[in-house]
Amino acid sequence: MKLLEYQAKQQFAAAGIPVPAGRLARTPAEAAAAARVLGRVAVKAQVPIGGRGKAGGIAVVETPDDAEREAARILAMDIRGYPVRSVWCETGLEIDSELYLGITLDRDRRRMAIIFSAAGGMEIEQVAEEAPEKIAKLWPDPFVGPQAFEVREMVFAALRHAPQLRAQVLAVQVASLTQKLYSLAVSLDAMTCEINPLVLTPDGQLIAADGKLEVDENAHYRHRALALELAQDATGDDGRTGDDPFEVEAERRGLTYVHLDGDVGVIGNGAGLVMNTLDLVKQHGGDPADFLDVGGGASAEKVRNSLEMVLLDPRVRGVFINIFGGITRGDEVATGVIAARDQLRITKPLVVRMTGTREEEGRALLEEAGITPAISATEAAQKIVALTRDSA
Amino acid sequence: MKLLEYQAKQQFAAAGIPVPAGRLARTPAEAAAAARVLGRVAVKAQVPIGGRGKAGGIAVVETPDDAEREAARILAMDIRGYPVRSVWCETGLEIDSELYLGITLDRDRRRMAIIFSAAGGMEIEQVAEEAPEKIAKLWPDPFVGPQAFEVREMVFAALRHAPQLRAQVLAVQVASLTQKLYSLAVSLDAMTCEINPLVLTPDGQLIAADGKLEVDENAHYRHRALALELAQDATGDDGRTGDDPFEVEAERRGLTYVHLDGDVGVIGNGAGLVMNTLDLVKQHGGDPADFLDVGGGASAEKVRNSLEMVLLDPRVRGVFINIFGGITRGDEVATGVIAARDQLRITKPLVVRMTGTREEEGRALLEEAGITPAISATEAAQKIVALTRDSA
Amino acid sequence: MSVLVDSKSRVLVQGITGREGAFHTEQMRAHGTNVVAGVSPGKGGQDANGVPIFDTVAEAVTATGADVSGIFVPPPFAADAIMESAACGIALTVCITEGIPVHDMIRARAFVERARTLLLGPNCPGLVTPGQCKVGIIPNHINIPGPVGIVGRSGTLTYEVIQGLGQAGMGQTTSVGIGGDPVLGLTFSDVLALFAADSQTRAVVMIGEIGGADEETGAEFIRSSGFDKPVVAFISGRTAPPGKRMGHAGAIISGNSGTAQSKIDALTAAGADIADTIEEVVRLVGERLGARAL
Amino acid sequence: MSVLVDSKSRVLVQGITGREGAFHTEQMRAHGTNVVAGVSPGKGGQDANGVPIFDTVAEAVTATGADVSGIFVPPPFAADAIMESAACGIALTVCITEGIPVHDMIRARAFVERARTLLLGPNCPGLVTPGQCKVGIIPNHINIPGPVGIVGRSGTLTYEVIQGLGQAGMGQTTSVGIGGDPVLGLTFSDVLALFAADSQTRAVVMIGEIGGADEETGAEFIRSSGFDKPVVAFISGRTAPPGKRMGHAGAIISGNSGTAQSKIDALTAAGADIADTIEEVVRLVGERLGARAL
Repeated sequence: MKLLEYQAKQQFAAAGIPVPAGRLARTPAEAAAAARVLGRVAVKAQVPIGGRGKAGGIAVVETPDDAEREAARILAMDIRGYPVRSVWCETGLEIDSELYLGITLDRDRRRMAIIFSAAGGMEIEQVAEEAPEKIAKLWPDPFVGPQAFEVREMVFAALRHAPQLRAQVLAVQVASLTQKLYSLAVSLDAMTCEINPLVLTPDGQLIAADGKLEVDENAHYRHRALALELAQDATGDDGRTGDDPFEVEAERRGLTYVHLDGDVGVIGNGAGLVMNTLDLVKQHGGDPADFLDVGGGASAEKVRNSLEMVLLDPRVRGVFINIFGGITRGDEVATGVIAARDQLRITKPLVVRMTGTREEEGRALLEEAGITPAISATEAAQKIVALTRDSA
Repeated sequence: MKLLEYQAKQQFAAAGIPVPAGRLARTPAEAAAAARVLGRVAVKAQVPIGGRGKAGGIAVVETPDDAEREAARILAMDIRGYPVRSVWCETGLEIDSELYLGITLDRDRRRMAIIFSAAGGMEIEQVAEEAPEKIAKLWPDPFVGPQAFEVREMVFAALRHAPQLRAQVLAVQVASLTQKLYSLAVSLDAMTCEINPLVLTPDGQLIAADGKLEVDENAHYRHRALALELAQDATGDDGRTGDDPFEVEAERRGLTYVHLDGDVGVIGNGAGLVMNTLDLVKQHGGDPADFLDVGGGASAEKVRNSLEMVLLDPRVRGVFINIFGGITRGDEVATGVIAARDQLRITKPLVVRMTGTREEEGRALLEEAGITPAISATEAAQKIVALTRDSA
Repeated sequence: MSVLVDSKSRVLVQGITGREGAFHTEQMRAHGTNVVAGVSPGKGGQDANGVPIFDTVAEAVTATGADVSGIFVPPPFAADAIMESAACGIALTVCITEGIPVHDMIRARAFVERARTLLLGPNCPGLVTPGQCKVGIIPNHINIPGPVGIVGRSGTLTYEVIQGLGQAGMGQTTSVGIGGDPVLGLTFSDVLALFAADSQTRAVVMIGEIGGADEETGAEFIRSSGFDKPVVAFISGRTAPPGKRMGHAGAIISGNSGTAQSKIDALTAAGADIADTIEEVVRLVGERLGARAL
Repeated sequence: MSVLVDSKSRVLVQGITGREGAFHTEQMRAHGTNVVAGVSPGKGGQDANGVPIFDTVAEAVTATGADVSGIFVPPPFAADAIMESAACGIALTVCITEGIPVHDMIRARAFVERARTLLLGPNCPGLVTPGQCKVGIIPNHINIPGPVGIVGRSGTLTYEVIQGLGQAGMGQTTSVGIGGDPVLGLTFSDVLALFAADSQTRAVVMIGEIGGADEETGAEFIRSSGFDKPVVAFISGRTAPPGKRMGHAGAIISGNSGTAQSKIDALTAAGADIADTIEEVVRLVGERLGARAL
């Protein structure tokens, strides 16, 4: 779950991290009201992706009237498919320097990494390529958290090549800021928690001018309020949505589904097996339409539900069902496939490959129902590609 | 800094620990208003000591009128020297069982100890003597904090001898409660953080019915708001105070001072040295009036200030000043003593023993000013006891 | 011989009274596993089909000498269960639970490391030494004893390999599913090191997937440790698009890292055979075992 | 010989640019201490009377090989300074700072333990091996080399003993002030163990006070370890009322524990001589050294 800019800033502020004064507006009138209080503001589209500035999603305005007009314009926009449902009206900052401070999961170290850079305002990946000496990292012990001395070491290391910055002031200020940001990242189950740019003002204050916060999907249950708030921005009464509508529907159905570009529907059990099924379809010249993992011990009903889901995409010309029977039973899968075909009057080709528990029973049921089972996954892949090419 | 009941409960509530509904009242009218909202309440004197129930500081009332009357009565009380400046009006609880949950510094382990007992409502020390099998403890790693499994182990251990309690429900609930209480204790720098009794209601809720919270003196700078709030209750416009007025004055002067019962004033540098000076005075038949440590490197001004402080107590018949000269210089001390005597026109006997840095210079100054210095602490103790007994 | 578990392993099940825990405990016992205890807080003193239940792992270990634990508790409580197991000195903790928050796992893994015990998983199928001991959810009927060591990130794909090898007459010393999460316990290199030291293991199959760099680290281990057994590797997700999480929390290509190609290149450079399909895995293992037998 | 520090110790001062740090650095150097570096974040590159200053302990250690650190930073930053020192592998960290919050010290002490380094203090006067190395604030002029090991909780009282012994011609191997806080690093037993192993130390003076049980633990160590050097003990606070904190955060009698009598009893039972005054300490040490010399 990626938080919007205003959510991230509200979280920063609550954690004691200074942010520019700002107000959320969901209507042009609210934007005008914000400008009346705040004066000159930037009116910023709230969308969960970058590049909104280039797309015209940010306007700096001097008066409440201008704020109202620009907010009306921006709230009518879609940016890269994401409808703008709110704008953040924010005062400007005087800038001495732009820094970067981020926390993100480092898989290889199995810890969060804290990253500080003396070059803020651009993507950290870009800095890593162009000026790696300006970046320093810290991997705090997860129980101890970042200690002030460790942060100072990190800051002094990154500032060694930026002599114009006042290292002394920064080292102490960044230490306290980092401890707050780390606590926030932990308490929000953040996969990424980033301040970029972290602005140093001429009077020596550090202010989070923009931020990114992404919450671990596995931990959503601990952050329902945020998710609810986010949902308000994600889909409105007008039904506009920036997310893939098939993936939205799959989430509603409780299915692990990824929408892809092709025309061969794919269903399997186990993430690795499904990925491998996609690979097989590609290998034989086909183009997968989705990734759908029914998981372990799938019931006939779940198989039916999954098949219905995959076929919602009108581009799908046929479906390849690849099941390894362990806890999942072949006869259950077959029953689900047959029920789905009959209830949904599916006429598109279905190829089912199953092996393992109750494989014989499953195959017998399928054959009886006129669906030809395949023995090997390779054979099945060839078959579905041939069938969907035929129907093209 | 010992928090009052209402402060502790507000802290508990903020940390997500259930407490009975309650309101603070500083006037009888406020108590009546509280009773109008809450119905039947207990009106409880807010004083930083125990035994208020026996002293008549708690009244259970049915109506707002009664609340007003009882609050007026209680707000006029002094309980063991502490004037009552506020009452906490609180609804009652249905009680299935009373438990105990506390966190306190364990010096020997250099960690906080978490203590759980199946017998709540009485002092934990008493339970430890009468039914030690009902107490279980846990010393969490300070970086890891108490993990749920550790708390469950503790609870199952304490409940082994209290079979009537529903161990399963309790183990899970207490785990979450303990983690909240521990976080609170750490964030408040608590030396002691105790829920007693922790009430189990007939419908299986755990509620903090009373609590004790004591904040580390060294960490007061992190908890100024609480200290400020507490000061409101400690001294009112009427000048009534429950704390020793001499110690209050010493704190105002920034001196490390403990008021004692005797008549020999004691000033020294270093806690151990001053304690030893008290011991010496006692050994030679005297009775110390105070413990005052001027600390390391004391200036003449601090010595003057200290002498003035000690002499504020009219019972003091003479003062023994015992200084080891390290960073503290003998001539500084002598200058301070002489200045104090002259400015304050002190006529009571002063005995000064000093050794170490600039000992000769100091002694010379004192002799010149007519104050006889002593060579050894033992000799000085004999001298001050003799002089103060003479003047009795 | 085998790695990690064998007929002497004394297995504890945490969450034995849950639906999954109860079902798989019986499956494990059906495979000959010596399940000595279960833990379910508050149900101490009861039993599950004859397996004694305890309130805490500490009690279970004291009473039964359990040395391996299988965890089948829901995600919000799983990290705590892992730490409880590690704190009680259980030598190997196998966590089946899927969906544990990453920050929970970062802490749990650090805790396990500090306790100097081993963790397999989470979000893994567990492991099996055929006919001796199974901890987890690998289907019983596919496992037969033999000379191949298997280590895989994906569950079902690992089952496919086990079954494919079995149908071709090649059994396993031990099959180990390390799991698909970004933060996990034993990695490819850890398990490869165990297989290196196991005299009965004559060939190893590695089943990797996109995301992270554990396959690359495994390849580096093979290269630098002088690993002298044939390795056949299979990587799924070769056609997965970057930035899309493919089911497993760890199966995601971020930027230029975690691609199938980088893994295949690293493994090829380390001397492993790369198979494109399960059938090819089986064929290559057969060839290598045959070649070694000569 | 000596314990903990000697002429080879390379001393770092954390907080060298503060008032206390600057003053005592010069005092330490005046006593012959080899102060090789100072740390003051943001002042790296400067120097303090010729002692190079670094931004971090890590840099100071790399550049100068410092192995002992003296900490003179204000209470809110002292725990962090202790952890920085320990993290950089400084073998002995001496923290002079008074008034560190207890929870800070609980964490700092756990950190130091994990780093397997030693901490003396906080809220202590430090230590001195006369004529070789002093870290802390023990006055210079009182220390002379000799056969007595001194370990005390109180600063000035320890100085009194050092001076008293010196005036009677008895010098010290090392004088160690462990500090008066409830949570501290080296304890009486730790330092007694060091004196036990130091061949030059022929008698030991222990200066305790009310509060806690460290004197009792020290007595237990003397009893159980077969400590074979004479111990003269002195306990202050015999007449202190319970529940009143006597200056030191740790000097408080709580309930029945921490009384002077319990400490005196334990030490007497362990075979130590108890002195009632400083003069008696000097007399008893003289007797015991004399007796041993026979």
